[in-house]
Amino acid sequence: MNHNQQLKNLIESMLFVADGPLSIKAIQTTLEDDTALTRKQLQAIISELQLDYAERGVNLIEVASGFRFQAANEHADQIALLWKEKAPRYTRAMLETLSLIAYRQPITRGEIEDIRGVSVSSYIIKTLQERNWVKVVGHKEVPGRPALLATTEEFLDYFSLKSLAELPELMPVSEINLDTEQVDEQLETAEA
Amino acid sequence: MNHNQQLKNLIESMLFVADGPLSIKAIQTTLEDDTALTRKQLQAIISELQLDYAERGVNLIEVASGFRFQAANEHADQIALLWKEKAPRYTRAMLETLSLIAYRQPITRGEIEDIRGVSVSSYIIKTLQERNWVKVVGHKEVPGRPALLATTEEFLDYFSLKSLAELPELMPVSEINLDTEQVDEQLETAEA
Amino acid sequence: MTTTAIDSASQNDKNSVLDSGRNSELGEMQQQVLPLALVHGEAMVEKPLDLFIPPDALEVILEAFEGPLDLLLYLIRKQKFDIVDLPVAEITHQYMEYVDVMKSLKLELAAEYLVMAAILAEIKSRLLLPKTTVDDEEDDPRAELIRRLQEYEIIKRAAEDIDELPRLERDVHLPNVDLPESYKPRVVEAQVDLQDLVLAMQGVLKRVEAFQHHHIQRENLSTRERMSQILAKLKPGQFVEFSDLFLLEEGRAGVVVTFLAILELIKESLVECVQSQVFGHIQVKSV
Repeated sequence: MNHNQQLKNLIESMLFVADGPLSIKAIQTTLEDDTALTRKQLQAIISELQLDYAERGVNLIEVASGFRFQAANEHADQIALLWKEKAPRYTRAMLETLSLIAYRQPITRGEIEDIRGVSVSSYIIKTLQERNWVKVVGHKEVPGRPALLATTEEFLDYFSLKSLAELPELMPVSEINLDTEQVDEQLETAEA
Repeated sequence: MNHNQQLKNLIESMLFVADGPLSIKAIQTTLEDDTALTRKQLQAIISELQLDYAERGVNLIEVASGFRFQAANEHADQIALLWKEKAPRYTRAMLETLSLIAYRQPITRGEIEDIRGVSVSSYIIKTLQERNWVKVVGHKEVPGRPALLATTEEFLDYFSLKSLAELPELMPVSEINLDTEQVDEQLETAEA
Repeated sequence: MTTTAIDSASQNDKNSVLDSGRNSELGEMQQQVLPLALVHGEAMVEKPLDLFIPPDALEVILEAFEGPLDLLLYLIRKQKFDIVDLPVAEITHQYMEYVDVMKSLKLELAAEYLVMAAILAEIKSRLLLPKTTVDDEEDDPRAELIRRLQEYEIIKRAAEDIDELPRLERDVHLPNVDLPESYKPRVVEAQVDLQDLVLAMQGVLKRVEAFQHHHIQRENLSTRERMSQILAKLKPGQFVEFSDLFLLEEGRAGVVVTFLAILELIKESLVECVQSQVFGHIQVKSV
């Protein structure tokens, strides 16, 4: 390895290891004891490195305060998989809303609110729609033409159901021998 | 860019961006939704990357818990200049305790004390555990059921080792000679 | 114990100090040390006498030992003794001198140093006893001590070797590559069991039943009845004043029933309420 190659490697190391972007000036200062590198020479080395990495998984890019390596843009999504952020567990309100949509579809938000006795937040409907479990299948011909909500194929897939008919049968209310406390408990643990 | 090249770039990005070494398994798990990559294919891509970086400013090396990029050895001194902060130094007590755990694991604190001839402070054990270098792997079936200590993968990673087998060999008893040169040296390093 | 004290006793001083320590004149030195020990700072390093050990310097030296085994190894080395043929009498003598100095300096003398002194004394006394059995190695009272010294020496070297290994932070530097700005963490959706869903639905049904039960008993019938009455009052497409629907002579209970009935009608989309301006009259019409 010749001297130039060594110098280039060193600068490459520095750029990789630095805490933040490195300016030409910062590199020059760090190296000045060992090499008398002009700004121009340094610039040339950096251009060379940029070219080396143009087609690789990391690129050498210039930002306001200098140069730094960063992961190539096109992989950002997949790399992000390494940082899976766990969504919070579904709340009782979310589960009840989803179950009403599943068992009583098509159903309007107002109807869900009537049955549950409390208002249903837009966030809940939005979350269920974003997960592709719930979709709008039409509008009820009443004032305001509220959206009629129904479950999707993805919903069935997630729960390994071939059709809605495979949803577990609900016990007649009179036969629900779980006392309410138990149900609440179970729901709470589900929410925890 | 063909598919293989893209995949290689992606894995390269992942290795660069990850918080710690990535095992083949971890890469496979992260990518499994998108690609059906066999262990062998992945190994081949990593070997290719190792070759690509063999002569560069950073190298792809294997440690206990997987693969990681690190600045090429020959630049370590100059790179250290980028940091004003000094790396932590470890006392002899700490290093001797760590060595005993590394070479004689699993070992109890009492056994360490017997060999060193002095008591081991709780602080040392706590520090080693907090650094994730040492963990309790069980309890010895003797009165008091003392904890059995062993080293972790992080310990090996920290010292760039793939396995315990790569630890420096212990001096054979027959070679314990008593040249005087070492004596003053010992005091100097201990005091420094 | 301050760093200034370490600095004041230069490296060379320490070495010469050790050499003088080896000359086994510690007893004499102590006598010289004592008056000086009252004075702190420069006085102690100002004019070292031939065999004088500045107390602080000695303290540093003694603290450099990791324990009695380490100190013994040091003494053995310094005297070029053969570890497998340990001259116990001599080594004990030197060891005790160091321990005495530690005591005189009021160092927190670890119990381990005294235990070792006792072990050495015991070995010495056993060696002095007339031999009653064949002199094989197993029977050598030094054997156990030598084994311990060797074991400690091995681990001491191992610790030095580990310290030399290239390590993160000091010798190995990791790249610090960021993701592009556009990166958004991928969220792993919450897991839901079918069981959760069924349970939620049962919960809703049970609550609804309890709720209805309650209402049927108290007012549902009267509300239903009033709903029909209101609907009858309304002609399709024609607005009626909201307030006209109430009959004040019915009192508070009647007003509440009418109000609930209107709400129920609105909820079931059977009537519509319109207020053309803020604070204006509310008009009701059937849908």
